[in-house]
Amino acid sequence: MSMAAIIVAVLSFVLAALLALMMIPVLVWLERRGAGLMQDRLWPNRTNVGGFRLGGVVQSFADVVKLVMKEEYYPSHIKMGKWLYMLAPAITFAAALLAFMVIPFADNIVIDGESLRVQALPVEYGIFWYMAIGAIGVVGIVFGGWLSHNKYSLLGASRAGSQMLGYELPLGLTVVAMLITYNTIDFNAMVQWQSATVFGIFPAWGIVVQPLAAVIFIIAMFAETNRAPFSVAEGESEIVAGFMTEYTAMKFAMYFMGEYVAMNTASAVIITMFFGGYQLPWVSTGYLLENFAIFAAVMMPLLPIGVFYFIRWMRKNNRVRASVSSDGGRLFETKVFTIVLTIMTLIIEMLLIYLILLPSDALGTAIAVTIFQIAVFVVKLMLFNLFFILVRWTLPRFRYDQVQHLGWYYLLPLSLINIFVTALIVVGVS
Amino acid sequence: MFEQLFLILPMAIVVMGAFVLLLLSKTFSLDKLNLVAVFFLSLSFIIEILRFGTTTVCYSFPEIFGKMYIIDDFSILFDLMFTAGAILTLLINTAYFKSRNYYNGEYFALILFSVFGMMILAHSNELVTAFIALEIASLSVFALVGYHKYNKVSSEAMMKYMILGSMTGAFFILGTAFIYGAVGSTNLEDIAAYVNVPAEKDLVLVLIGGIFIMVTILFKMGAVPFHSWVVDVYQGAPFPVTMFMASTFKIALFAIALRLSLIDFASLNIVWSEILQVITVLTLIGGSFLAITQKSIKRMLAGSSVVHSGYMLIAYSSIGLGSDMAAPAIMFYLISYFLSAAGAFGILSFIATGSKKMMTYEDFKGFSERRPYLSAMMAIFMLSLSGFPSTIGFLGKFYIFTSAIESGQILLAGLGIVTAFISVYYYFKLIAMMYFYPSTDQQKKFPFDFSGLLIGVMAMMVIWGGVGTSLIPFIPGANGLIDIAKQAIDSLQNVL
Amino acid sequence: MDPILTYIIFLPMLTAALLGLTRASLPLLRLGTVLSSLLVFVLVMFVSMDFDPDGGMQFLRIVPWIAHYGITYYVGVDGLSLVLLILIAFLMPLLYLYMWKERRKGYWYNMMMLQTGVTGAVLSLDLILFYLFWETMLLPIFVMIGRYGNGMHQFNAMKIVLMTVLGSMSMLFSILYLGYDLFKQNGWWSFALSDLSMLQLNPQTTIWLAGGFLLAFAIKIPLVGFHTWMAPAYSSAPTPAVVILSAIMAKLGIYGLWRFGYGLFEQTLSYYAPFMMILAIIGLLYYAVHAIMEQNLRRMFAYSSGSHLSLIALGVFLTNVYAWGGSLYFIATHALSSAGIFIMIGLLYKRVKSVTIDELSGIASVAPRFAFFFVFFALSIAGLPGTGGFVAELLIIIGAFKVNVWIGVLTATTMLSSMLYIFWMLQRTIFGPPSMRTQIFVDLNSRELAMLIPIVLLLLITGIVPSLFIPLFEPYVTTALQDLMMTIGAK
Amino acid sequence: MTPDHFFLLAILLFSIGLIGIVSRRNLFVVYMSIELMLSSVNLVLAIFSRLHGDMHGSVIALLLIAVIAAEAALFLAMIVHLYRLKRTLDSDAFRLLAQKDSK
Amino acid sequence: MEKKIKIVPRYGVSLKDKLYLPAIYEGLKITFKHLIDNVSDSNAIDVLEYPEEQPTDITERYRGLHRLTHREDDSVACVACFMCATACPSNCIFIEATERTDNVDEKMPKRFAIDTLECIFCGYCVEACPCDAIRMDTGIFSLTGKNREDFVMEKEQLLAHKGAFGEENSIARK
Amino acid sequence: MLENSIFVLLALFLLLGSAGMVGFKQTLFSAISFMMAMLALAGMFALLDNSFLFLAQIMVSVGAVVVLSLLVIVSVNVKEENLPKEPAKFRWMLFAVVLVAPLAIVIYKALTYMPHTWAKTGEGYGSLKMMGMTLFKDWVLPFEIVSVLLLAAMVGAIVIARKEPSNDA
Repeated sequence: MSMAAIIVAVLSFVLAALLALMMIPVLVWLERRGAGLMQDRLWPNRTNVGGFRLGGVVQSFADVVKLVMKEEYYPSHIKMGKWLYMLAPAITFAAALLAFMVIPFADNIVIDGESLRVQALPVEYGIFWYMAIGAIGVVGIVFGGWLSHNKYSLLGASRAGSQMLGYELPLGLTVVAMLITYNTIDFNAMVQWQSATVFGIFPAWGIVVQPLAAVIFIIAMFAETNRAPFSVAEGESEIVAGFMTEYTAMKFAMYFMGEYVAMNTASAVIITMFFGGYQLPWVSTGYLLENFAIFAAVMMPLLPIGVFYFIRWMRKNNRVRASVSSDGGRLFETKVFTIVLTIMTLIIEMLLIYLILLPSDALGTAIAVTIFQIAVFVVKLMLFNLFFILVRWTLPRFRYDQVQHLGWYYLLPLSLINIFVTALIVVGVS
Repeated sequence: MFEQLFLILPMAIVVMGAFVLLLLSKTFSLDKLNLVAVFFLSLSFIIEILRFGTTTVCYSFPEIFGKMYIIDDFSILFDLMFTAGAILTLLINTAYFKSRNYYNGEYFALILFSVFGMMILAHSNELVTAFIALEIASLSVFALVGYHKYNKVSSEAMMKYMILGSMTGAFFILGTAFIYGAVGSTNLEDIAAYVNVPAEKDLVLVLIGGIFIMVTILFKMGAVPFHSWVVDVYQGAPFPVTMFMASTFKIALFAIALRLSLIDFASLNIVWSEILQVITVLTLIGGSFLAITQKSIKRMLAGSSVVHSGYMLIAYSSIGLGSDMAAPAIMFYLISYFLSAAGAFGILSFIATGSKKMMTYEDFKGFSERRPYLSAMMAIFMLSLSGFPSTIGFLGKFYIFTSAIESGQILLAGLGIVTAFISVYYYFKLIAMMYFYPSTDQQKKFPFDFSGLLIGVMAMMVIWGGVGTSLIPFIPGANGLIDIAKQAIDSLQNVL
Repeated sequence: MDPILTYIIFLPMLTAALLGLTRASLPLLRLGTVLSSLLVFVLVMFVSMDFDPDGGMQFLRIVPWIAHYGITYYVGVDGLSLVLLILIAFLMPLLYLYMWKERRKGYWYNMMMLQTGVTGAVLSLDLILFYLFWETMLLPIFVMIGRYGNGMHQFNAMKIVLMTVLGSMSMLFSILYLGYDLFKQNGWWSFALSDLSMLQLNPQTTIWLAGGFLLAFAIKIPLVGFHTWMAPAYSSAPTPAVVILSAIMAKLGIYGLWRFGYGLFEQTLSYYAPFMMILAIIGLLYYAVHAIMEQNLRRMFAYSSGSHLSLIALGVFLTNVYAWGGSLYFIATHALSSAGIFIMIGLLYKRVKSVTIDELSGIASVAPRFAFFFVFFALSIAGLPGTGGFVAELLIIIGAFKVNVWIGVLTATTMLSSMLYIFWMLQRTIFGPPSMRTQIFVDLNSRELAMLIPIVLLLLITGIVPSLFIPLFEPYVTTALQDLMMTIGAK
Repeated sequence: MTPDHFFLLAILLFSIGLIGIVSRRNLFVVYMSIELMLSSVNLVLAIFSRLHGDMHGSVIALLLIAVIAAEAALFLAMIVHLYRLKRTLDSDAFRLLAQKDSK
Repeated sequence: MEKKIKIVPRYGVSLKDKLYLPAIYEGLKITFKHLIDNVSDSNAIDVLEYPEEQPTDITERYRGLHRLTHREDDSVACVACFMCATACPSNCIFIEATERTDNVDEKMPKRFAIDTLECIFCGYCVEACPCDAIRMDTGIFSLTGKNREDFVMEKEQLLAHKGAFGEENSIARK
Repeated sequence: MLENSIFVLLALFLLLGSAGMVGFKQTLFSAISFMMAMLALAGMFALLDNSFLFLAQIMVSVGAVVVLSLLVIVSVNVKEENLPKEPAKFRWMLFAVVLVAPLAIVIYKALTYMPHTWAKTGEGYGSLKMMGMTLFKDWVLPFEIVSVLLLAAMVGAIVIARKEPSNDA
């Protein structure tokens, strides 16, 4: 292993860990803020550190602090298996986290002729890994629910388990169809496959090539992650909080975070399989590498314009109403951000100039392309997470029997038909 | 391509039938489903019967399947028995299905699945395929045994059978793993080639693997150290399922056992025959004891089925000791047992249709006055099972004992004769019950029934197979059957 | 390749099958049965006309059956079997006549099956075929006793079947071993008697094999020690079955001893002969004592026939021309007279519903014709001079004296003891004042007369002019004996 | 880490499965013991596959995993059914058949 | 006479309805529109900056904190009949009765306490009261305290509360 | 060296898991022990360079079988008092050990006759590609009939577990 390989591996691992873990507060914030905005109301927006509210993200960190500091409390009726009771949330969390580790954040980076995977776990069987490890998550839920010795928890656990089993099948079958299409199980190869175009016009993303599979897959993913409208396992309106009823403090937080990590992972898998992963449409890695100067040139004007508009938006919105006497340091925050953003833009502009001057096969270009792709990936990831949240605050929760009905009666046959049609087409084309 | 397809057509038809039945199970009535199942089975049956004797040994789709799927007269004969057994089970029990409310469409699909598994088992020339085929058949039969779900006895029988059956299944695959470890292949021909060039050190693993496989087979056929489930399961299962098990599943195990001993482990037989002899002795004695102590006919037949396994094991252990006729004797005995046991169980379930009785010996008192034809048939089947001359059962036993004497196992043959003598007691007891006592129920009129006719045909076949043909020329009788059996065995031995 | 024997064997069974499957009405059934038996009788007459006493086996028919094992359908007739064949064919119509009023159809079917069984056993020359018929004739007896018998008939039926099957299973084992030995020596399979009799066997093995056969025959005869089924079976069986049992089936044991015992194991039987003779003599005395003490007429005559059959068995083992001739002759005459007496007991039972000696008395005064026939048959059993039994017994006794004086003396006691119990019985039942039961005794009607008179006539003829019959089987006896002496001498 | 170690492990697993079946009455444990036995065969197959250096053993193991799944389905269905029937997981609670011919 | 028939349109019959996806899309569109609108101008969201701004729209029917009414002589109107405690679904009313010696009535509560942490503000007690002794028209919607005991309203506190909506007099209606 | 320690660790987990599976009274603890054993077994496959088997083991044995078992445990929700009373459990186990030990020793002895060195594996041993090649070149028939097996098992399971009104008890 060369030095570069080790560095890339370590960096990818760090990136993955960051993306998985640091995304949690962001997602919590996004959920709260998104929910507020979608429902015409505000969001937790008063917590600040020296006037910096970061639009409310600080609240999430405050929550973390609160949850960590809270008293560890065991319900006294839990007689046996306390260790397992404690371990259960960790299983869920760890499974979700591990499943995230095979997502490629960028195309293989070529350093000194060595092609290196930008993946936390540089393995080729990505989707299988996800399905294998992701399925373990529910084990933690079932353990927790059963050991809580609480009817609500038990119901929640059994719901989670059966829902997961019911949707694992259409999920797997859709994956089979996608495997037939992509002819690989490697996530990275899948993304590369998607860099082509269909009929020369549309990007050959999974959702374009296999719309039905995409729909089924996304629905099944919603169910797998226990997100609304499939959040029957928590089902606040019927069974208090499902399997989490008896959990408090950090143990609860583990479940909570596990869910967000799972959602994040699901988004990552979905965009990798169906939305071109780290790629922009019509732009393959090779093309990007060769013509990075053009991209940099295009970005050079776009970036300041974007920042300008962002600052304007911030100035407009980051203030309190007339009725409130103190503004809590918002004006100061806006000012600081304006300066920081301007300086950052200037730095990036300079970097872009430097990149334009570099030859296309230089190491710097490769790194820049990788960073660019990572950025694209993160943006897509955020967008899809937003989609998750959007759906949650749009659709009402299904009834439990409806969930099962949908899974077994519609998605399963549909995915089977999809495999059949896919196979026919693939055979016909080849 | 199409020739190759034609080779696997019977199996394909059966499994296709299962799919069709599954699809139709909600829309069709039981009668129609039954007919559909019988239709598919008969189609397969007809194709096989046309093919018997005309095909040379060959492999289906050799470029795809390798040498896993072998087609020879041996397997075709077994296919014929399985399909015939299933057809008979379904046709005879038509009324039974309607009289019980726990039957539904999946039942027929499971029967067809099971038949499919057995057919593959007979055709498989490879141990893993055999294992999976065995599992298909077993799992379907497990579910069938527990089909009367809200009957605790049925469920309990299923539980026992499933636990013990799955456990021994693990032994089969462990044995297969060992053989794979030693030989590097699980194809029977490769194994045979390996075994026939002995290198003492390596054969140990093959031997132990083979013993494990044998344990499974012996268990499933109910030989004595592994017999504990037989009586209970046979009693617990619904009548048609008992009939199905007795008339097909038991036979299926001899298919693989014969193929193994004749192709695969032929040169190791000499090692095993002593173990087999001990097991045979135990089986004969234990089975007789089981059968003689029962009061219920179903349990008695179950116990006696152990004894019949014992008879076949006599011949089976003779194979290794150089008896040429042992294998055909087993084949013939299988046919004879198939006819007689299927008939006997068929009559039981036919009677059970109208009543919910336990079917003890006492229940048969005066049966001959109520149902003269049925009791006559029952008597014929009992005679055949006890090996009374002029029935097919006698010839079966004749071949078995002769092969045992031929291979020098005089004492074993003697023991077989002693157990045959004991079996006369419990079989004739039923005849005595039917004929010697006045009927306790009042006379009932029974309408003409297709199932009854079918049982009658089987009874005729039992007689016909036993008497043979010396009086009526041009009809192949006992000779024909033993020739068929020989032909099948020859085709098996021609592989090497 | 004359199929006439085949017809004789299978005609009754086919009739039974045909009538049974068509559910024939009772008159039709009766008619068919009688016709078939008469037809069989006519066929048998043809056979005996064409029979050449010096010709050995005749009317052979060999059809391959189970080719691989050389099992054939192989039937033929010689002097020995002809006697039994004629007996069967003669007795069966009479029995049907006896059953004329019988309304239970099963009776008729079983009797026809039985006829096929016994005829086949007598005629078959292939051991497997013989075994087939040997077992087949058991089944109707089983059903007859179990279904139509009285007393503990179910139990007794089971008992006779189990004991007989025990014998036949041992015989089967011997047969199989013989067949295999033939195969080992010659390389081809056969179960024909003629092939098997040429076998060279290891003497030690032969003893076992012969034991297998002997067990079967000893149970069938029955020799003492193997007799526990006899008295119960006789007492609970219906009359036709009893007649068949004593008149034919017991004789088949003797026949088997002759045909297969001496046919296959000449030398070995001489090893067994002392034991068997001792058994037979014990039987003679033991049965006679039992007969004297017995109150039940059926059981009494059961023991009496046991006694006589022991005598015949003794005759067979004595192996000289007198004893053999006497035995063979006694088979015929005893069959006739025991058939007669059991028919009489059946008639008696029909009339008074009792066969206990104490309850009967003075039949002679009420029903003279009945009394006459009863006395006649009883005396013929006892060996009254002028009936065939006397001649036969005399021959056997002479044969016994030729072997050993003491055996002769013991043998001669049968005549005395039989006279003793017969006369005592007659005195108590036939003569004296009529008892309660016998007062309304109905005398024989014409149908019954018609069935009894032929037996009486035949008995008289055999007794008065034995020379009429002896030529039929005498050549067989002499040649068989010569063979025997030669083989024993050769070794 | 020689093959022998692996073999020892596999045999131990198989034996533990067997012991579980023999000694326990809890249907669930019995079921899992059977699964364990089959899985240990899987290990044996994988070892042999590695020893031979071909993939056949692995493929057999893969097929066996499918068989395990099939058996699991049937077993679990049976356990649910039996529990519904008897409200217990005790295999000894089912002894109707042991009473010989009660009727 | 013309029959009044209201024809209710049936949904979920057409293929479009059965597919659900178009409907989901519509829903998402609405939500998304709100999101975008609010992001672009979050000040346009019509909200109350609560601690600073107080609600102005509390009406008479609003069930706020409880109070006990007085008689003309300022003594407690309650007769300790236990009707309210009986009617209370969450068992939050605790009454200890005592004899009334001033000849106004027979009984009066010695202790009358409401645990507001238990209370679900359903108003059943008000409905149940036969002598208008308990009302929920104080308009107090926000209760704060530092420990649990602070939330148990004793008789004195309850008597001290004033009605917020016109009925300033706390005299019980007869 | 690393491999050795991993092996020891996994073996420990495997044995502890399976022993716990047999030993625990509570069904759920048995199940989690079983899961641990299965995961460790998957690790063993990985140690044997069999990455695909590793994943398949996790996916099927853990992801499907164990989860299904857990689900069943949770949904039947066995009460403490409905668990079988097994006072002599460990005595039985001792008995079973005595019973099984000779068998195990014999098998082990037989297995030690095998070659003691690992074969050189070619490129891509244990990978999906090679697995697929072998599966579809040499093992098509078992692969095909395994699908029938699964279907039959499914039908059987549905038939057994389905609740139906029945008065024929």
